Amino acid sequence: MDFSLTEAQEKLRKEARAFLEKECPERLVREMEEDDEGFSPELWGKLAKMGWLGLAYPEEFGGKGGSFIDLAVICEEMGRAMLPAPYLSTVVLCGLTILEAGSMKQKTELLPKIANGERVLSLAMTEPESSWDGTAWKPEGITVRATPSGKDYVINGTKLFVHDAHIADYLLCVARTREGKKPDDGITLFLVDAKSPGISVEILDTTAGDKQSEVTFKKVKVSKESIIGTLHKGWAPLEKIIKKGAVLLCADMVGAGQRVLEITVDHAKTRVQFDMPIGINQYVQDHCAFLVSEVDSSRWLTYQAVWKMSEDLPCETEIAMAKAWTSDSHERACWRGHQVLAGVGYEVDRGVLPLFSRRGKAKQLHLGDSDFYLEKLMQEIEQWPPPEKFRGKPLGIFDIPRGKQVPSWQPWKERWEEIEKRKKERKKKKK
Amino acid sequence: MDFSLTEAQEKLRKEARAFLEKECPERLVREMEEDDEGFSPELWGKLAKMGWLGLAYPEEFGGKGGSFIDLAVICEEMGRAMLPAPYLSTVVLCGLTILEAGSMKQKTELLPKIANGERVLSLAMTEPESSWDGTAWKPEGITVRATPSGKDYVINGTKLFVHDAHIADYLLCVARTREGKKPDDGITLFLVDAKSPGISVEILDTTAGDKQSEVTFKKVKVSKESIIGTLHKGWAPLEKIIKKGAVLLCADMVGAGQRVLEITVDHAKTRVQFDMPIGINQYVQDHCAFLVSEVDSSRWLTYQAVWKMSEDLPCETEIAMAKAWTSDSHERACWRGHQVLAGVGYEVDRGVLPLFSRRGKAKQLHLGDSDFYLEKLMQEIEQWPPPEKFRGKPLGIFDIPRGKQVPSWQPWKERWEEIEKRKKERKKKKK
Amino acid sequence: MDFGFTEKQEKLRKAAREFFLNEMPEDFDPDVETMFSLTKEQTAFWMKFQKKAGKKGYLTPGWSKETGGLGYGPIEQGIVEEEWGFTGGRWPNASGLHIAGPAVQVFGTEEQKKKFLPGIAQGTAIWNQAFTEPDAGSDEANQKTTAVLKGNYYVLNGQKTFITTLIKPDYLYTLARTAETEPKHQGISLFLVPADAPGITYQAQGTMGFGTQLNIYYKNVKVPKENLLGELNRGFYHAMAAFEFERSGTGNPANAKRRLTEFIQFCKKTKRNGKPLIKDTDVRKTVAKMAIDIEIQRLIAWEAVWRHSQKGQLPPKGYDLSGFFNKINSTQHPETMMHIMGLYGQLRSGAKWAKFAGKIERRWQVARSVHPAGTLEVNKIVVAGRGLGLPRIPARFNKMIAESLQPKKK
Amino acid sequence: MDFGFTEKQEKLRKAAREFFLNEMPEDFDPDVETMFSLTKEQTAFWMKFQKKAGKKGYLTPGWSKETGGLGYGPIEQGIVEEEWGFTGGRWPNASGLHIAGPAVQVFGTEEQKKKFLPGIAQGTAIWNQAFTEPDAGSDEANQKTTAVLKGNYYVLNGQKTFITTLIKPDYLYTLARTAETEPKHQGISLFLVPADAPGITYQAQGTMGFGTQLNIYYKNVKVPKENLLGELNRGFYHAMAAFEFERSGTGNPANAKRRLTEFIQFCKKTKRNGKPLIKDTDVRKTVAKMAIDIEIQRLIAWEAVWRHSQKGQLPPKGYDLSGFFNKINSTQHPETMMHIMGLYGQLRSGAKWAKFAGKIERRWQVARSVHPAGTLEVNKIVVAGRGLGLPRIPARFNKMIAESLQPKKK
Repeated sequence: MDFSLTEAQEKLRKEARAFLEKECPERLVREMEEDDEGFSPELWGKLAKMGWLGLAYPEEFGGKGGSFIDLAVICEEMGRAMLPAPYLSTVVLCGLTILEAGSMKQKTELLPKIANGERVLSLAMTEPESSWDGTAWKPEGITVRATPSGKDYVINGTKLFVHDAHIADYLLCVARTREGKKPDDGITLFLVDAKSPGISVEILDTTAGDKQSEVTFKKVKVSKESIIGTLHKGWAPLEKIIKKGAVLLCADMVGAGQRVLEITVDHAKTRVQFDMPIGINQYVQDHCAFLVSEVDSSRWLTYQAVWKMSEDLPCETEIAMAKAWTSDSHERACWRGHQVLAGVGYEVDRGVLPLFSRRGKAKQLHLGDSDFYLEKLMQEIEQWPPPEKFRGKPLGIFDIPRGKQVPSWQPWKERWEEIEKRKKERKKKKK
Repeated sequence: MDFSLTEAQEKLRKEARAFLEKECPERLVREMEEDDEGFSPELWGKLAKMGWLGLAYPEEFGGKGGSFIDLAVICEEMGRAMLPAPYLSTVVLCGLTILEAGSMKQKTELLPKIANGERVLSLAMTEPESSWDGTAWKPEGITVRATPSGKDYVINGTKLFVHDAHIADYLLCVARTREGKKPDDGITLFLVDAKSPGISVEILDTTAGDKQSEVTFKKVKVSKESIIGTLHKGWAPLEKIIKKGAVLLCADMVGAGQRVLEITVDHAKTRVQFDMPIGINQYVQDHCAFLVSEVDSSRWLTYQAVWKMSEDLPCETEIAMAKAWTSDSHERACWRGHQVLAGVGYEVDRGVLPLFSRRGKAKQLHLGDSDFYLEKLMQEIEQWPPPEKFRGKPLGIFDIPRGKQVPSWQPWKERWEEIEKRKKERKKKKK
Repeated sequence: MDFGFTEKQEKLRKAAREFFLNEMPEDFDPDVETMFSLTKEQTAFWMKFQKKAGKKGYLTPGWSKETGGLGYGPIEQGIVEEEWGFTGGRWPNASGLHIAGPAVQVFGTEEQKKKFLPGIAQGTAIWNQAFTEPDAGSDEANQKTTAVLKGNYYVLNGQKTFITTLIKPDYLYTLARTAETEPKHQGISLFLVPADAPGITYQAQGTMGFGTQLNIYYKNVKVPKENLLGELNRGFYHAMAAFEFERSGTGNPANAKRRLTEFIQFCKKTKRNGKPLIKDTDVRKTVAKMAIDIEIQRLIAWEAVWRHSQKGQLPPKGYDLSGFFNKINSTQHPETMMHIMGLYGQLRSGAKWAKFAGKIERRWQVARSVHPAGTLEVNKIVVAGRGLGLPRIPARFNKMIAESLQPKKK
Repeated sequence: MDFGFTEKQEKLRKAAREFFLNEMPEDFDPDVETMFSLTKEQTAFWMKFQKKAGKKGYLTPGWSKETGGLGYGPIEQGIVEEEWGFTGGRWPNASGLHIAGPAVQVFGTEEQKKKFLPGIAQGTAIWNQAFTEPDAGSDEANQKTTAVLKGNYYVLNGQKTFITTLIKPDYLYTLARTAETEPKHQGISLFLVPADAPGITYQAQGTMGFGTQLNIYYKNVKVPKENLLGELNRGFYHAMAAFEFERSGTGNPANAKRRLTEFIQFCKKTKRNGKPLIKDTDVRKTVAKMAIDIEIQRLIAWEAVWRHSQKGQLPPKGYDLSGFFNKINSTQHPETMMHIMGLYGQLRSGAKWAKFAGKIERRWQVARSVHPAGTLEVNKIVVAGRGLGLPRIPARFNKMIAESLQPKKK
């Protein structure tokens, strides 16, 4: 049992925080939300220089060989700073999938370019029909077809809620190449040049202003070489990385939640009304105490999943718990913040809380919402075995009908006798 | 619009309260909970003398010809006093069904005896299979068979959660006499002498200690004359009375909730901790404010349903809202009380709150819980028509894409222009 | 007991509804339209519309005929407000109709009534309430804006903030300090300030859900002496009394009901996994629960209206839960609806692929802060204190307590 | 970061589990058995069992070997408590193990340690905490019980209430006033009182869910001088410090997990409308949510244990949320489970037709008041104050404020 980070991890966290406080102030976040592209190539370059883009890739692919915990530490700080960058899309969802399933050639070609900031990638997965609920993140939701045509494949269909597609160099398109017996059979991952003819990208106007797009594939030709992993067998590696992404998104929300907590408590201490800091009010304390409980609970659920992943231990349950809880918990945390900050937290030109709230909504839904993970979790826990039976000799002293269990000790017995007496008296009276 | 009672109704309420405060003190309630029978024939006789047992029956049947509102007023006071008596079973669920569907002979014979306290009746409706959920109160839940046998019928099967069966002279048994096309076709109401051979009654140990029983019918013979209403067509009158019962149960919970509120506020004002009445704490005020909101909301939903019923207006929606809400709201109200009373409210030998909590649980479930009525409600409101369309000439000035909506007034325009300027500058910079 | 309306009242309801339905343009959708920072054309429409309603008497049906109303009682006023609420529209002069107007009625001089009430009743004038200051939020008595009498004028200096308006105001209904007193409440006065008086500047700030609010700066603003409303230094008490009028809103639940009714239609028409949304057990329960919440809000609002109509003949109740339920419902319902919509929930109105016209997203943002007339906490304090008689720490201890906290900070 | 245990720790866990499984009678069901007001046979079983566990060192694995423990650290202690919690059993001497014992360890004299600790570690003695009084609930410093020194004895007079015990106690760990001081905390002392001392009388009162609690009356009870624990007049502070040990319970979430695991089995086996309960969407969501709640409680408890094991090497955190989550979960889960059971929910254990052995009903009743070690509100105040540094009204103002409220009552 050890709930702390190592010294090296703590150092990484400190560096990250210092860097982000300088390079990613609130002003930038606000500007990027209101911006048409919402992306600062300059900042992206700096992230590359910091080594963050290749943090978790092996050194042979231009990475730093960091651990999954390192990645989580960075993501938590990014969440705290609300870094507006296609980090999750490029580095995690696409990059790690390539690392997981790509050929040596693909890895050697692409990963270093991701690591040095030359390429932005985007995962084109979710579709209109499935966007209503958890199906978006299940193989059942994949209906965009890629049909063989000579040496190539032709992709047709529409992907929705594709994060960062508008600035992507490549789209990692999850397509159906055959109808298998099971939904996850027949899914193939194509790495598509985003400038290929037939692709159109239209940014959707979302709560968070975080640039999710509709991506339409109209007879888009892709070569067989662009397949990441095995034909028809793309689901397994993709699912693995989506889980990683989900847990890192939790880390992001933990960082964001911690910052919301700090802002809220600071306001409670410094805002004076009725001559006193408002934090003296139990109403305000109530909000703050619940806020702490939201952030702490999310943190430990997330860290546990992160640790298990980094140790390669089975952790379906822990992942599902982390994302199912943190998604909604973070929204509740922001809501508590709003209750304390009131008008001040509602104002968008200077206020920072609206940014957290709105981005929290996007994170809540991205890579699966609470309903999706609660169902996943249930599939795990319905297999829990019953508690082991006690093996001691049966004594026959426990299962005695109430009223016949004469208590042993005097004060108990007195009370019991009195009740029995009253009962008898009433019975007598009735007769 | 008139939210008040008439003078006569207020008088009735005052009389009821005075009577119950005298005749039904907390001590009695506690004793009856712990008692094997939980019934005071003496008190029942007094209720008859007060005219309550025949309150809503026409004078020709020994009643007082009171209105449904009168009945609700009495029930509210009974709830406040937690009157341990088979009132709902005898007077409402059975008595009103007889009044609704019985023959003149049945009415003339039975209703005066109910009104003068000579007969206790009990509705034997719910069954083991259906007791899991709302089916208990639906025709689908009725499977106990009554098969014709010469001039008689023979009833076989088990009824569960039958209130007051152990002291009943008659059981109103809801039985299936044929499998109709619809579940409600083929249900017949039999008035069965509770002492008939083949009937066995076993009291179940429940949360409220309120004497609900398992009633087993083993080849119980009943004559055709004992049918209330029409053969196979018993569901319609029964359903009508169950609705009345549900609304009166709501009135009961409103009375109980009001008393819980008073107990709680009184405790908040008089209990001193840290030298001050605990009600000075916002935590306590929070509980009290929510408690008021629970009681008031239940009250008006209930009164509205009561009024509509008494006016014979269509009110499926209002009934469903009242019971769906009040059932759970009353439980929440009690819970708030427990939070304020803490240890004091947990103690059963003198405390009164446990009595309210436990009986609240029984009322929550009796005659349909919130799930059951939410579904009923939904069946009503999914038929709500859409709001009428506006008919004014279309102006084409509303549906303008954001960013192109130039605000008219200077301060708004300035802000808007500034944002646009920033966007442009960033664009330029990128190029 | 009577939860219905008289025939005459039903006739009024029908007439008002017909008027609103006929006059509102068919391409207007209350939940989609920006409603703040209006364009020139939108401003013109709303002003014209408000004037039309004024002519019919639907702005102030409860005011006497002399003051431009229809001479009805609170019930009838509630009926018209309910019908208006159901359209989802907002009167540009809401502050004037519900706050400033009633205050002038009660505390105004004959001259003030003559001067200010007709414009409100006829819908030609726009009023804004300008109370809140950076340091006077829930602690409204902490007014830093000062008003100093110089000759025939009061000279105002200070800043107001979080002022909501749909249209450039004509008048500001404002609080300012006219004496340094302890307790602070006793040195505040109410002023009716022409909004274009020299020295007033306005600055817009954005709020969640694409709204805007105003900062208002008073710099040596000269307000004629006769624009003091009510007694000098009694302004805080006047204002609190006038708030009573704001609270009994039958419009809010009607507005919520419109939205739920539309949402039900949406759930009937929209399929998810091949099944209409409305067939989903979760959706059914959720929608039914919201319907109850709204019905409660409606009943509580009507109870307040009815009490108001019985004034003096009823024991005082001390609390009104309409604000309480309004805040709870308007915070939770958008959340609940948004959850049903999955990824689509985050699409804003106007966005491609937006479902249900993005209405819920907008409400969700607005719901991040539902604080008009104070937070939910303020409502609870009123219920607990005024309603239930629970004790409260007297304000005079606050400074003492605050000072005692200081050394710890060292 | 490491959320796992060492091999040695896992071995200890397994040994403890095996011991508990082997020794608990197969016909014992922790949620069904009365657990209070035990019969003679039940009392005998529990005492015997506790002694057996004591012999193995499982009562106090974290105590040094000299004091009868196994000399382990807090983590190992947490492991054994977790395994014990998972059985659902309760140590008759819970107060001694978690409160009185640690307090004697820290504040006791050598003589006291020698005299009192072995009985606790060996499971032969039963202790009860007797702090709460009719007027000292959340305000624990408001002790009215007095202890006056007369020669070699303190003479105690007063009443204690809401004392929970499974078995007749041998010792009472009690607070009493030894000086009239302002603030009140500074005149209170801790005593270790033989439970059969002349002048002590016990009275049982019933609590919800068929429990009982005790009223204890001290009438001129002579307690030897050497039974004062710690410094005179510092008892309140000692007691608060000792509470820290009570809070980091890994047993509670384990206990909750046992119940949920059983409930899942029940939902798999039980059909409703022909379909297993577990296939119901509502049930699935509900159960999954409860599993998360319990996991959170587990992690929070372990964080506290881990912090404890790192004592001095970590910055103080100021709060521990285990009590917070424990109270929320143990209140809400029975409610939620009961809802699933329809009409059957109200059947008590032992009742004919009772489903799931009526376990939920019992928990539901107990949950009406989950106040050991203070209400949820007290937890929140601690988190807000000690944890987040939010200000609090200093206690010395309370009397002043209380007096100022008086005139209004006239």
